[in-house]
Amino acid sequence: MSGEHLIAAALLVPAAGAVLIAGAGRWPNVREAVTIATSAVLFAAVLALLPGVLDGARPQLVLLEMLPGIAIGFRIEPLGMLFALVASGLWIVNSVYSIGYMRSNKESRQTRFYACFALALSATMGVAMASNLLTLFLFYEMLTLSTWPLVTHHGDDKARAGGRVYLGVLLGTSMGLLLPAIIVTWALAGTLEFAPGGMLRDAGLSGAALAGLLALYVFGIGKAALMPVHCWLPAAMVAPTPVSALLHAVAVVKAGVFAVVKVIVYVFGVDTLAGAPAADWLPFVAGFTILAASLVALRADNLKRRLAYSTVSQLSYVVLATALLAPLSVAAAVLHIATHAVGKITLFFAAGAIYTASHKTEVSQLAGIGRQMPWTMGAFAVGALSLIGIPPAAGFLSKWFMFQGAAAQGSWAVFAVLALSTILNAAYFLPILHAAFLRQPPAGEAVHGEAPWTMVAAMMVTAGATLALPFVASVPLGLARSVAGLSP
Amino acid sequence: MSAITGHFSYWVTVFLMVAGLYIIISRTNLLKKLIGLAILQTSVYLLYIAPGKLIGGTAPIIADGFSSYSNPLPHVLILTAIVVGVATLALGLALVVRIREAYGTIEEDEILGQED
Amino acid sequence: MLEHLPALQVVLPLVAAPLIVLARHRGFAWLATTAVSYLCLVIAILLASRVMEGGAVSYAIGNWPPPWGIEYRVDALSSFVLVLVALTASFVAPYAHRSIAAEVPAERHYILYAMYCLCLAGLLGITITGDAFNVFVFLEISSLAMYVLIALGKRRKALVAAYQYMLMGTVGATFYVIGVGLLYLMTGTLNLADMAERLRAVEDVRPVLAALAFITVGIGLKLALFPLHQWLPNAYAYAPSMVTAFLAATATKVSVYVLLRFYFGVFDPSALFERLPMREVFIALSVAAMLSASLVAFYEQDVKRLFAWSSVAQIGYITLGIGLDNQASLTGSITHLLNHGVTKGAIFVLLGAVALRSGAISVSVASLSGLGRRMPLTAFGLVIAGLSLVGIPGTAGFISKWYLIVGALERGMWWVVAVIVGASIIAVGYVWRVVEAAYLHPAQGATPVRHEAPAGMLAAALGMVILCVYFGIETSFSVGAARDAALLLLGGAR
Amino acid sequence: MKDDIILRVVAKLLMPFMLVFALYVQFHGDYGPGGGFQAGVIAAAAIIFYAIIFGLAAGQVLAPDWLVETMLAAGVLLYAGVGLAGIALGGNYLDYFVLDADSVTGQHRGIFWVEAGVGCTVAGVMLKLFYMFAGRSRDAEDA
Repeated sequence: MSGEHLIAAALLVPAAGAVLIAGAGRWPNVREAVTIATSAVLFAAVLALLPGVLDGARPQLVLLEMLPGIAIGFRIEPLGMLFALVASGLWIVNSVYSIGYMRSNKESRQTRFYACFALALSATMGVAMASNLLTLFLFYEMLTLSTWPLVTHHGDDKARAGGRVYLGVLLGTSMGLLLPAIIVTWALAGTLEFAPGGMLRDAGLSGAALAGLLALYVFGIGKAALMPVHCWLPAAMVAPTPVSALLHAVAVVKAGVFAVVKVIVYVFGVDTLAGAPAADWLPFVAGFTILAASLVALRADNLKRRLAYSTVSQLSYVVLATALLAPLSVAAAVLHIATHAVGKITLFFAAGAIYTASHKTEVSQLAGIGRQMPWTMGAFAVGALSLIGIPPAAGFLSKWFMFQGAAAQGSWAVFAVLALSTILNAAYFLPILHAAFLRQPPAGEAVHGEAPWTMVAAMMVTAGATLALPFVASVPLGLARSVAGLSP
Repeated sequence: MSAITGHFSYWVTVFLMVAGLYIIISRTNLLKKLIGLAILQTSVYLLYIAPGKLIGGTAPIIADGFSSYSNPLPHVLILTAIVVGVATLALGLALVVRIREAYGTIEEDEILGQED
Repeated sequence: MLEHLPALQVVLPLVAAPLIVLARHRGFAWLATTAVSYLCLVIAILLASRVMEGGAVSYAIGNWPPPWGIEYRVDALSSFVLVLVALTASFVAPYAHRSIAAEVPAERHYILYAMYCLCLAGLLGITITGDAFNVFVFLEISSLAMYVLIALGKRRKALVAAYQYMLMGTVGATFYVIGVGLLYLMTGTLNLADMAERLRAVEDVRPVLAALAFITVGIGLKLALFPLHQWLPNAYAYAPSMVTAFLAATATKVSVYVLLRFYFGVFDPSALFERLPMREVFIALSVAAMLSASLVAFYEQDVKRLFAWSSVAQIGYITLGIGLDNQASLTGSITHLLNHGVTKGAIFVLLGAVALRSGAISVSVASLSGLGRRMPLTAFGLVIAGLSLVGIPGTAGFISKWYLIVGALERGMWWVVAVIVGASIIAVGYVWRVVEAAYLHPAQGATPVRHEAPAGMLAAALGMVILCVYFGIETSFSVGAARDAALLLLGGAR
Repeated sequence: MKDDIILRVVAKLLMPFMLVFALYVQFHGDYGPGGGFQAGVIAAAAIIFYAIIFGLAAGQVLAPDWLVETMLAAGVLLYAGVGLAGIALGGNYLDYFVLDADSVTGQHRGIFWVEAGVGCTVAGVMLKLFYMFAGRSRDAEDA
């Protein structure tokens, strides 16, 4: 199959899957088989694109013109390849996990859940492969809307409130800031096609104008969860855990930082921004978000909330590293998209498993739980270590490059933020591990054992991936380096 | 000619127009509002017809001995406008009758005060 | 036969109305209405394609050449509006059968269909004619028919709504005809194109200014320009569902067309917007409409009224484009005529289905609870059309908003951009109240039973929903024709 | 008013003259003042006059509701039909010139039929309006 067909397949397979799932709602086994088959086919399609992209091919697909001069078009470049690979790969694992989670918690409306999930993945693929800003925007909004039913899955007052914040912040920022930014770009550059070196390279904007436009973009892409537009992410934690795991640790939030990286690299161009002092403010915002979110995470007792704020802070690593505008740090940012994904999904899987087995949601309830759920907490430990940045877990890899990039740029303030946040990461993760493994469970604790096997298996796969990633780093590293313009 | 006598028909037109509008706005009785509407429409008839008339002009039928004719077009237009006006008035009256049947009153404030 | 298409466009529905009255048969009335609606669509499309290929089409009624006789003239702008009206009609007519059967007593059906045909003829006539007085006649034909249609609503409030609409509409039409009268006195012609030429030579501008004022206020009343919109919410809310759908999609749009015709085709637009404060006036009124009406919609409990208020706001978008007065913004405005027409039509058609199944006299936001279970397709259609109202990319509403923002940026008016997106965000708010009610609130009473709308209604409704998406993705017709029309208006040519 | 002998006699005497006068106005319309509008109103006035004197029911025997509605619709159809005839005979819509070989005769013919349609419709509308308002009894109104 040619690249064109594969791209079409990557977009259509999950969408078609959603339709089939909706049709198979009466037979749960068929429905879930369809989900897993869809995810497998999607991953295969994305994987088939990889060798070509690694060799420097840039397959593309142009559909009809949505506005005169702006087509709905797709083009795969390394950054999108990496993102698509991570999202589609983890979807398989997540589907297996979902089956265990949704069945043991006897969730209602499971058909809607699986269908929307598939739809969200289709939108994610669209974001990853978009060849211009309008296509990116189209699928970005589709992603927001298709995940809303998942966030409000429980349908109670809490879910409604969370859903309102989720939708309000994401649609508000994207329509209020991102859309004007795109239109301004269109007016200035006369094109919306992503171009290496940046489409605004020759627009001749002053530093202040560039800075303003960059602010519109960075805050307009609410999914990147830069403070103060981060509040949708904790609100989204009312969703069932598989949603938090795949969408709010991988697909949705990564679509956000992915878009930020895309905008900085392909819309502005690293050199344009470095030439004018336009992006100087961004590291401060990102650095502040990293530290502030870590501090909030430190105080959060709800496990998912703690993980959510950890995600907020980790996302800002990506933004911070990109904002340094050094090739090495951009590569690190790209790499972090992948490494954080596998680590964080493991953590969410573990949180969901704990909830399913013991119905515990607070950190303070976890004393001694590692004795009952050794596998789960083992996986949790792997994920936590990865996020702190302790080798051999994957997080170490991207953090290492980030430190290197900061040092190479001479940005010692950034260096300090990275160092400080690593300590904070340790401070909010290690007490959990300590409580789980070393403290005594409270007297009279019911025996509940491990979560269902599908969940444990899924966790093992992602934990394994977290540990294995540094050893097979050539693929993500190669993609990341070619985004940053370094030789692979 | 002075501004008043020379534009006599316009003054009447303006008076009718303003009077009609005033009635529509100030009255709460639905029937009186319709009367205002009719007066407003009448002002239009005058606005069109009056300038079409040439003093000394005849009907526009070509005949020996006549050289100045009145413009027939405004008459045709206003005939249409009158028909439209009658239709509007009839419809308005029909509505008022049915409103009276449904609400028992044709005072606007009383009608709006009633719950559904 | 093809050269007579402009006449047939209007005559067909005009002939259908008396035929329906003569036959006095429900089934025949519906069949004739539907057939005529489809035929009108075919004619409109044929005309549009002829205009796209060979430029404007002119037709002399009674073979009296313009400017003496009445000229029917189809150009890029009017063919666009013709397609909009005929398209809406051809979706609403087949849908009407079940909806009307449930909402209007059987012995009045033939009157309703006859009035509907008259209204259609009037709207098409306004659009196609090139004669200022003829516009008035058709305006009144369509309006009178519309008042009757609204008065056929189930609730007694429909009578009051029709009365209020009639009062305001007639004042509007009278003002319009006064304005035309003044122009006629100054130019001695009623043919719009001829009038435009002769106006250039008029020395005394005061009567022309008065004419401008009368026409602006008169048409402003008809199109529900911001402070003149009081009739609209009640009229939309209490009319029969099918009438609301048709009214919302077409009547105000056609009035906007008349305004565009006069502003850009008769008066001198450069004088209008440069020397007179019309730009400021239009932008201020539009902005007020967009913000205030959206907020009212946000707090409204009755769903039909909610979307009626949303219409007032959306008309604000359209007039905003006129006020910004550049090619992008006019393209946005004209595209929005079609896009908003299709979107609102879809919404009210779907609400008609909801009303049919709930059997209730009015549909409140609260009564929508559980709709996602009871009528999944209808509810999903509402979501999509709602998204188009908001202007989410991939739907029709996005396209017009895009052009409006581009237009505002070209004028350097950043605050207008902020208002456009701000109003869209409020729109998210009111649309989402409906969506939340449909999907997240548990149904009242017993467990909901799936009871979808009848297939015929559903097909028409979903057809319009599909159009909402189609015009958001494939824009070669909507934007292409709108851009031609905007060029035509700005080029000074007709 | 049914009981007033003078009214009854005068009404019966006047009726035929009013109707004939209506016809005169109708057919004389293309040469002098007159035409369908006026003729329709006069004809309708005759019936309304009769209905006022002898009661609504008697008037509706003379011109029943269905007839009134038919007149209303048929007049419009006639008008539109003349227009379509213009197309059928190779001219434009409402083109009278082609209605006869001689264009002046054609004009006559066109005007004649159009005025007939107008008269028919106007009479129908007038009667319809009268029936609409007169048909409502006071009791129903006050209920």
